[in-house]
Amino acid sequence: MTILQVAAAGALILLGIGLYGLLALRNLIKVVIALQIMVKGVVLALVAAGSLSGQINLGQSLAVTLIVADTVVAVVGLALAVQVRRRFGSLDVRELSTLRG
Amino acid sequence: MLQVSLLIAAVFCAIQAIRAPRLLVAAIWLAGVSALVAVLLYLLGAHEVAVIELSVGAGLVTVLFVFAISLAGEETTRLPAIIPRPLAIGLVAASVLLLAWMLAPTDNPPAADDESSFTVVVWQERGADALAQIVLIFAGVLGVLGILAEERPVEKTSAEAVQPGDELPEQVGFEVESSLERERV
Amino acid sequence: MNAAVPVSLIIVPLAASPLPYLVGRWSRLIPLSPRMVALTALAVVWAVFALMMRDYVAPVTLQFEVVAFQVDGLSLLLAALVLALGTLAVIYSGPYMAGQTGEEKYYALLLALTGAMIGLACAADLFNLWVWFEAMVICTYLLVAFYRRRPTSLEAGVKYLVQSAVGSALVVLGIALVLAQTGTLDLAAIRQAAGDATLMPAAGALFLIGFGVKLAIVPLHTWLPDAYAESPSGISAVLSGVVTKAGLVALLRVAAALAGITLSWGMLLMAFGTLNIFVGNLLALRQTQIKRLLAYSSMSQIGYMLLGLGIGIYTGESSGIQGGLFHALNHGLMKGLAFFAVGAVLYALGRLSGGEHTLGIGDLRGTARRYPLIGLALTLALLSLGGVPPLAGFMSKWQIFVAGVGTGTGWIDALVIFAALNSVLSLAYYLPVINALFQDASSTAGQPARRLPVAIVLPVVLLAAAMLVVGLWPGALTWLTQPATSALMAAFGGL
Amino acid sequence: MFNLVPLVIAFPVAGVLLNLAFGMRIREPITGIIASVMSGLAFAVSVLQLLALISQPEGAIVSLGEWIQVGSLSISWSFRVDTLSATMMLVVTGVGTLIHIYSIGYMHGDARFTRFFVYLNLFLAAMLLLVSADNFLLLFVGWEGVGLCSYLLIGFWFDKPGGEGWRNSSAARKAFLANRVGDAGLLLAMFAMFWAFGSLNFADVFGQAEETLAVGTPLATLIALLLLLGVTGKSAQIPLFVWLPDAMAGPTPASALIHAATMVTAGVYLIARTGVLFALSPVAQGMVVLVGTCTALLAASIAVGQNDIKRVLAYSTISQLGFMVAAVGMGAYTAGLFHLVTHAFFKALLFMAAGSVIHGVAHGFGHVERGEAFDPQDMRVMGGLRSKMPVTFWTYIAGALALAGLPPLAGFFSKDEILLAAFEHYPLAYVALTAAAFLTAFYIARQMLMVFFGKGRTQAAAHAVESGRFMLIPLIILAGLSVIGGALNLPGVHTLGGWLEHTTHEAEAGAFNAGVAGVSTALALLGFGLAYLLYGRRPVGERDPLEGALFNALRNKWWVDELYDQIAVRPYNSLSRLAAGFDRAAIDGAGLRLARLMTWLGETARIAQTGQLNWNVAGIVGGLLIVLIIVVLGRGA
Repeated sequence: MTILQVAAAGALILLGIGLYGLLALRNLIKVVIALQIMVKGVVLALVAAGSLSGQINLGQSLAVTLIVADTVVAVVGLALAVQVRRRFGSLDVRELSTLRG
Repeated sequence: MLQVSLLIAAVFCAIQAIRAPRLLVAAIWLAGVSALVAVLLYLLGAHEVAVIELSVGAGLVTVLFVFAISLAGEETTRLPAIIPRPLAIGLVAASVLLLAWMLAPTDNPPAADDESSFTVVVWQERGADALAQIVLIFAGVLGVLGILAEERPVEKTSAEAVQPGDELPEQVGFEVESSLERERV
Repeated sequence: MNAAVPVSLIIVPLAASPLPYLVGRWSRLIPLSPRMVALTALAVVWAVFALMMRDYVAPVTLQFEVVAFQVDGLSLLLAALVLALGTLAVIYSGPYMAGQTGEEKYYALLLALTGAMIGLACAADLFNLWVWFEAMVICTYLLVAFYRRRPTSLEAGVKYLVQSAVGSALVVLGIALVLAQTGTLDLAAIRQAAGDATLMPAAGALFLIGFGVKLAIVPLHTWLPDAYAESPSGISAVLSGVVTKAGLVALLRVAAALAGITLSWGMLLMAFGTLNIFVGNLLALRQTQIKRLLAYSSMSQIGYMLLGLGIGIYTGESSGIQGGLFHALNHGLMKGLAFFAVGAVLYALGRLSGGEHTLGIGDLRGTARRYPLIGLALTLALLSLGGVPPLAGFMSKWQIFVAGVGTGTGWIDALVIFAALNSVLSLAYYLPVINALFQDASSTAGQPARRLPVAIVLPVVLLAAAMLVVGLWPGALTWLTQPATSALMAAFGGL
Repeated sequence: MFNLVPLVIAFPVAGVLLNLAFGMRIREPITGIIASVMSGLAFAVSVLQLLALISQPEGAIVSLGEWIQVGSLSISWSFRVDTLSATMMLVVTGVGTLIHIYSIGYMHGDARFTRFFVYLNLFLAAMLLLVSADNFLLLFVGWEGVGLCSYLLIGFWFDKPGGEGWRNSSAARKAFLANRVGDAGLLLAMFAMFWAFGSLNFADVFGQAEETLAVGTPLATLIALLLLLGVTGKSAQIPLFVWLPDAMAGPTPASALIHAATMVTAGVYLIARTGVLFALSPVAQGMVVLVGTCTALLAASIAVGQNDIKRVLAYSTISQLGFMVAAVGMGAYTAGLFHLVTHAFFKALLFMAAGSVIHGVAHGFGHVERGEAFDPQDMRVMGGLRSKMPVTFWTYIAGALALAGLPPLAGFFSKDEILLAAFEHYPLAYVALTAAAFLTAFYIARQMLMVFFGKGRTQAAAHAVESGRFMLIPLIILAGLSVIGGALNLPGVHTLGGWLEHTTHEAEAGAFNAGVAGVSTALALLGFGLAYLLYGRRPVGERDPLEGALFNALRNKWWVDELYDQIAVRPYNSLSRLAAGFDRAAIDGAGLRLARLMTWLGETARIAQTGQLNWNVAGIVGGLLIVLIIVVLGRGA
């Protein structure tokens, strides 16, 4: 396998694991972890795409932006988790389902 | 071979991060994923991003997780999944496999690398992205501050912000509630 | 056109966005109210916008190194809507948010949100488009969860954050595929290169789903009622009136770039549009909380926009596209008006002090009597949403239907008839609300009726007047929809 | 002169604005007077149009400018003055003005006096837009507008205590929804027309229809049937008539104006206006006649068994609308519109007189007793009002005789023209309509006898007082019109026919047929006599003599009763019951079932909205999967 194929496979697998985590996990902090895993896959895909098109530095540039954005999302998500823990006394996503229907 | 084993290791770490019952442990597995992905990135030729991924993804983010876990408290109980597991796995696997199948034809060799330098691309060619990124960071910082903010004391309820012809909202309830809040935390 | 003008349209609100925050933090040192600072900044932006409209003749492309910006009709349409609703929201929020902790952050983020959306409107580079999109989304996280002491508000914020994040990750994956395939990120260049692409259909699907989260396309819509119902009313108005439209514009831009591939955008949009119309109506049918009801009705209205745009893209006729865009503008007016008016009732009932509380339909009783203006405005907004002529909502739906019937294709006719029947169905949930408005028995006996400040009444009156004018003279908005339509037609290559 | 026609709409709109702007500050009668004056000015403008048309009968189209310009669709604010629209304008503004004046007295002391007049003026504006529009979209705007005003006015007393307010607002909703079903028909008809002819202007549509479509083309039938659906909603025909009886929950002047004289006739106007399209489809014309005839007969039979004074009139209105619809379906436009005009006179009169009765009885009730439940609209509590309310009585008699079709009152001439047209072309319809005419005479005589004759059956009736001047003057004027209204289109002269001919192009003017007239007059007299036998000779108690007849009079030597019971009453009663049951089970039932289905679907959809984050994300993944599958399939294809 070439490194590109490995990266593409890795991207999809990590994306899948992250998505599965979002479906299966009930702890809010772990939901944020699953999001992170998903985005790691996308970072790999971006860089691989840059490499494939012969513009590795372009790929890198995009990846940096993505990492920054994702970190910001993670931070806000964690802050929300902390508040949720304060208000609900639990991080369980199931508790967070008063709004329905 | 090295690449494949790196990939397998990253996937293993990711699965562990999902499976680990303790949050702290999960965060550390996540750092592992991040580090291994950084190595893969390096092998792809993305040296600068590898460094950033290592420092931000494996470093900063892990610190943030540890910080958040210490604030929110550790919950180790394993909660049964809400969605039946076969359904969840089926949905995800089907989507990913379909994507993979659509991606399959791409095995053309990488084009020759261009001559541009990383810094030039980031700071000059794609300067517009950097501008938007500043907004993004600014919004994120304000967001975290806003979400985590404690209530300010009563006398600072900004009399200047109250419009003429408008009554002062009750603040008493606030104060009691927020002091209770502090006790609980 | 001088390049400085469109650039400052983006830069000014962004550069000014820290000011309200700083002014608020240092209120001892600087005796200014954050809201006034934000309003001043917006006034400057308005001036720039007017300048730009004056000089606008044809689409302009600006190149910043490799990243392209394009000012065309679609950008102007979104920018106008953003500015209008953003400004009204800032005016409105003065009394509404008074005394809330974090007021200064609220205005700072609102300003940044405005700038980010205008940036999105002008972006002509795929990745740049996404960055603006992401910036816009992050700006709204705090705004949605603003009443963070209310558990439900936090809940809405969490769902909003996670679902948005998933959507945006999918979009970036799509971008990676496009980059791998074409080696470029410039939308125009992608369009040239997209000919015999193999990865493009997958990318198209990812874009549709990724931006579709913000658009609340049916299986992805689940965050929407929570976020709209739990955020402060000014923000509900902005979310529903503009942020969804920004998602729509982003989707249209990438769809246009990928127009050459086998994926039939027109059919997909029509299918999802019809689904949205129906499911949104069904979900709204049994709601008892007015803001939730309005949220679901937004879903169905988005469906009409998608239907119109889909018809236009499928047939290559301008009338469907124009109808869809016209409906987008109208929906901004109507839904903004509806949320502002409902917020005014909340304000009047004095329910804001501990953060916004839910408002049942029964709580609206007596509104028309105590606050005739608000009652009338809300009635007009709801009737217009329900498509009762000659209000604005009818005019744009009508254009969409006419465009559909004009195609003379059997199944499109069937879709149009279905959509028209749904328009009738929608009255089944709007009418009880109107009925409640005009009932006399006030559910809040003993509550002193609060006088509504001018800052709350003014946006309501302005929007209601605008809606009436548009209904009687739909040509009033042609200066926005016409260039936007031709921009889209050009982008789709006059399919 | 024709250029003034926009004013006819502008005046009522001005009234709305004036009363909205200053209604808070000025006192009770003033707002009503403003509204009445505006309505009167609109009438004056209509008269000017009439004068202008006399010298230039082909009329004119007045355009104020472009409204909508989308692709090939161009719609302008243009109004059409021709003999047809001018006739409608005169009726709407003329009767409307009288009802405005009446309302000043009727709504005296109501907490929402001003609002009532705002609604009335708004209604006038919408109705006038409907009749003067020169394209279907503008017509549709007016069509919806009158529906909205009707909704607002039916539910006007939504806050009455004791559940009544709730009933009122449900009646309003029912009316609005039934109307919306009809509106959907009209909307679809408009789509079909635009699709077929590429335009919505009357001139373009009718011109192209005549040129491009052959008689009996499916497209023409489809359009005509969709239009008919719209008509059944607005004009309360089978199967959508169920809303009109409930609509009586509104204030009586609103019932008189909207649910008797003007709005409900919009359907008749629509068929007359689109006569070209109907002429292209014999099937649709047959349907129209069938619907109209059945409605006329069914509603008349139901009216026999009602005890609420306004409900009798409501069913009577439905029945008379059936006459008109049947007439225009036969292509007898002049007859249909002639009956529309005379019906506007005498039915508005009957409603307003009924309002006066209700007013008087309620007043009498206020005088004597309090506490117990009392319905001032129930005819069983009335009786003997002849002497208490003389003016109301005499005007009522005029209206009732006109409705029954006794010569030489207005109703006689107009109804006979319809019967004549039926006699010549549709024998079955002729029989059914004649039967309906007989029933009409019977139920209106029953009503008169129960309300005005005999002795007062309650203290309230005994203490009833005559109404005030504002209410009586319009009654007297309308009574005069009901008596002499037939002069509009006297046999042999055919003023109205010649007048309308310029627009409807109806060639044939029916000759007077003494046989038809004689039969209907004889039957009307027979109906009166029968009613007198049953209700006039003895005081009417709690039990209706028709019911009593079932049990007591059967073995009586009075064979007329017996015969009547066997061949008439029982079938009537069961027919009425059947009709009511059919109404409830099939019509309401179908609507209800649809509503239940929707509700159930809504509830099911809500279950899918679990509010749980995991499921929400599952929705995203599921959506992605679906789109990917679509894309893959699309690529394969």
